[in-house]
Amino acid sequence: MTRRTRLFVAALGGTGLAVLLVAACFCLPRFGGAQHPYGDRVVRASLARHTANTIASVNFDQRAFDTLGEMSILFASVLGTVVLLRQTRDEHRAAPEPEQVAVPVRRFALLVLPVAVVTGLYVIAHGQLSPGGGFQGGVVLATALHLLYLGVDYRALERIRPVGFYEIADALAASAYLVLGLAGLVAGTAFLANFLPYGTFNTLSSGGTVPLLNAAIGMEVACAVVVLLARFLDQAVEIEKGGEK
Amino acid sequence: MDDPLIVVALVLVAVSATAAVAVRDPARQALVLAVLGTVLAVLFTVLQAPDVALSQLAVGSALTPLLIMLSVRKVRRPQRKKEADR
Amino acid sequence: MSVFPYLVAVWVFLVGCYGLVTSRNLIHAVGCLAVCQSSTYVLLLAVGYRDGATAPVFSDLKPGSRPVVDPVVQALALTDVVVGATVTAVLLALVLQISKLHGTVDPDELSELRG
Amino acid sequence: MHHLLPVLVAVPLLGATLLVAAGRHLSRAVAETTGCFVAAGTAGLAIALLLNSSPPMTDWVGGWTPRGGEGVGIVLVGDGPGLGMAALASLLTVAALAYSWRYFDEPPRRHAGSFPALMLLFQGGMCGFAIAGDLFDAFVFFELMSVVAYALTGHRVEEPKAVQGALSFGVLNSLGAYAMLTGIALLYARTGELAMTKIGQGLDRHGGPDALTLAAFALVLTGLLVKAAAVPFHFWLPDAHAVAPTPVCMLLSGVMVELGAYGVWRVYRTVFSGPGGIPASDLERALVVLGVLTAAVGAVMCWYQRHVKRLLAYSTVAHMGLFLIGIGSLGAEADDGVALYILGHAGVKAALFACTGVLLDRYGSVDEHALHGRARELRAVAVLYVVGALSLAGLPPFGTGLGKAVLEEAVGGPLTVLFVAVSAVTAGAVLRVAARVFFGLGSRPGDESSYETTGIGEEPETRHRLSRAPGTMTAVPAVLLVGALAVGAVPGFATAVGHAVSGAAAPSPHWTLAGVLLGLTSTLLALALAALAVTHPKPLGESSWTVPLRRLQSGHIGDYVAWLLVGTTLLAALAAPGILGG
Repeated sequence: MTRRTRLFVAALGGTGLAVLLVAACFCLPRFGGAQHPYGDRVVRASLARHTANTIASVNFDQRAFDTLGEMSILFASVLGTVVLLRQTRDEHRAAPEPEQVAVPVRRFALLVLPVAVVTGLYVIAHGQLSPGGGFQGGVVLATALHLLYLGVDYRALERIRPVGFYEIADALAASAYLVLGLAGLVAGTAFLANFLPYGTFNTLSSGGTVPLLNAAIGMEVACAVVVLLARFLDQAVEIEKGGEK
Repeated sequence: MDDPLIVVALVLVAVSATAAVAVRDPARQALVLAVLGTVLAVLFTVLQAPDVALSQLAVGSALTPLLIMLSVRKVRRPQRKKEADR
Repeated sequence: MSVFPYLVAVWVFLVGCYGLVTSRNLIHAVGCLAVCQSSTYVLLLAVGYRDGATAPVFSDLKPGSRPVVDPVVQALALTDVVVGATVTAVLLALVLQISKLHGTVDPDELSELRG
Repeated sequence: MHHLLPVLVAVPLLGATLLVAAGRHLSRAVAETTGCFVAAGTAGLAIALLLNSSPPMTDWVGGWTPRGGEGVGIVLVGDGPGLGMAALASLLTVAALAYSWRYFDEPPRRHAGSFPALMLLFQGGMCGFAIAGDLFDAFVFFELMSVVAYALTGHRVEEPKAVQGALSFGVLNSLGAYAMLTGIALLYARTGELAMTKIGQGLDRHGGPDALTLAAFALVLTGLLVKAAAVPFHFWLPDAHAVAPTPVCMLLSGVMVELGAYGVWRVYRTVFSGPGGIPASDLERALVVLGVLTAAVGAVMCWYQRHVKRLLAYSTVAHMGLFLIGIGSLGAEADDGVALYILGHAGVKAALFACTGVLLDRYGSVDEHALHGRARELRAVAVLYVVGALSLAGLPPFGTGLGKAVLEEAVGGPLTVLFVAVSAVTAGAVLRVAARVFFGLGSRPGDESSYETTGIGEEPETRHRLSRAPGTMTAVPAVLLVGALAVGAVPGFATAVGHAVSGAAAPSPHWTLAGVLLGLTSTLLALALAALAVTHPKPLGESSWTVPLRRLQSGHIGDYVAWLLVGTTLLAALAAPGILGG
């Protein structure tokens, strides 16, 4: 299709869809309404299991199976990226040139780095108590490591980042989630059941299996994001077209 | 709907989403997407969803734009080399 | 005014689709797909909002003292955010390979698959 | 027993994670064997659960069984159709892994386990989607199988076509999934529930359908129909299936696309079939119109392909049209027919892709014209190919024939002509390929058209061109064809399928005289079409009226997205009359 026909077809479909969706919006319940039956049940169930952050209870207890799927998507896409961005036969690696980093940038990066790492760990650890959790903390942790690239250079990053190690840790964390799920089954209740004591409300060990699953996710996400970024950095910085020199 | 903060955040989201589409250069789009991610995080905070806001901040305004920037760098690199050869 | 948040979500979705249709650069197209997806977060959280309510986190809130917004949609949106980032990563990896093999990222210049 | 339902998902996922964790230290043979065993174990579990699925099982994951009707967890449904699809997906995964046994090009360095691990993740995603009883959970596993499928389609990263096809696949399916999620959000807003049956009850409580119901219906179905490759959402399928590695094609065409149709069936039955949903006549109109379009477009495009894998891909599109018509007619008999047809089709189509893979690895081409007469020495493959083509036409007593016969009887009327025509044309095209490639019949066609995709210059998927096809590469299609035969020929199997799909009360599907005759008719028509095409290539060759249709398949992502928008609008427009009138 030419660009004009394409735009015409899209306008046709888009107008229809817009009419449909706007009409649907006017049938939706009022924004801010009080009708949330599932939400109310979830809050009650979360309090009954001594999990202060309801979102954590939904993600790692009540709807933990969704999180299993979500974690698998992350795992699969990291594996997929590793496969898709592999070094092909007609490519070679070129070591990047050492780069000069402006002193203020370096100081800033090296100052922020430990703070960011600690923040990431804190956010993971308090997942069942305060906003945050494995996903958020994991991403923060992984991106924090990459401040090294900004602050020092690519080779410094590579030294603390053996990608193979992170790949294995990623897979092990994902299997830990699954094994915890199966443990519920073995313990006689059900897959992904919360079979541990629920602990004291509002403490780090509350919520039964929630903190454990949360920790597994935190490790999985952190490692997965490190590997993901490593693959893209590899492509952007190291891999070049042409045979081995 | 009485909260003006929500209205402002929503308008900002709509504007930055439109900008993210209208900016045709992918490197600039990455920056606009980072802005969109931040604005969305603000919206989620005022909608009382701190968990989502936090992950949107980490993913939407850091990770995704970073991936796009790295892709742009990779895609543009051979071209730059060719120009240098000439 | 009570439908405004929903309309914003619709707008963001359609704008993203427009970007996909007219994009001249595949990296840009993947960015537009991310815009489309952000409409789903807005819609989900708008659906779960409750007037005058607070976040469903009870670490410093006495249970039952205040209404809380719907936690379910937040969990769904959280999942959605992660899914979106991973899909973006896989698609960008494919775009990188396209640019290597076809020497272009302009969809108008890709002509291998036709008919 | 119902506690084992989530294990069906957990086992392949655990297998995949362990394969990746140990991948650096495993030899390729060990990794591939492990993959096969895990997939086979899951298949065994799926079959064991299937045999116990009457009455249907439900499991609340994590032991969140609702008290007083108030559930907070995720429900999994283990009924005949769901577990049947899970079993089919698992069996095909085993077949694909066995086929790719030591066959693939060298795996990425130090990632010996990556291909089997991706296949296992794919299997886990498909099983999870098949047994999901919760709409959002279905979305999550739908995304899982999509993401893995994108990566698997682009697996051969040195092939320009492969990465382009995978990207179209990825963009279209992701957009469809976001549309589906928007629909789920609308349904959640209306009903405040996520379990499918609960959403259905919530819609009924609210009263008659309105614009919101219609929009949610159109959006959720958009996601599912993109996967099911219904016209006009189908453009990604030929692009992706033609370029994916052969074992992946077997899974994509054999079961993943069918899972989209299954999703339509499941979602309509549990969510939209009540008085607050979409009236049956509206669903029928929407699905039958889209189905007829899909079948016709698929069959025509299939006939004019010379790239053999693309040809097979369009034949899948055409058959998906027939399945959608069957699902749209909403009867126990039609459901049985569709189930049998899907089972038979999975075996046949996977076998045909497997045979084409042998051609690719031996001659480095999948182009009908370039391969003319070159594959004379592959006798066994030739026999398998012809048998596959005949059963695609619906030759009794193959499962495809039985499914087609039962379905034709259920829908009746002028649609029978379409069923016969579509199976004759698609099978005729495959027979034409067989006659030219394996037997060298007819004159060698020239290279006149330049617009279309040819199959020349494809890289073999093995390390070197094969001089002899390994035993597994011919044994797997043979076993698959025997399976397709068994579906229709083993006495009692069809009855069992009927019971599993629509309960013991419904009449069980069986061969009738009319069905046998219709099957023979389409087989004879297919043979006649193939013979005519080979002897007189001109009248059935390139003709001007198909050019606009072929230009639509442009490989341009923008075009495909534009058509997706049109498709959603069309779907809503087709389903609207009953809602606006009521």
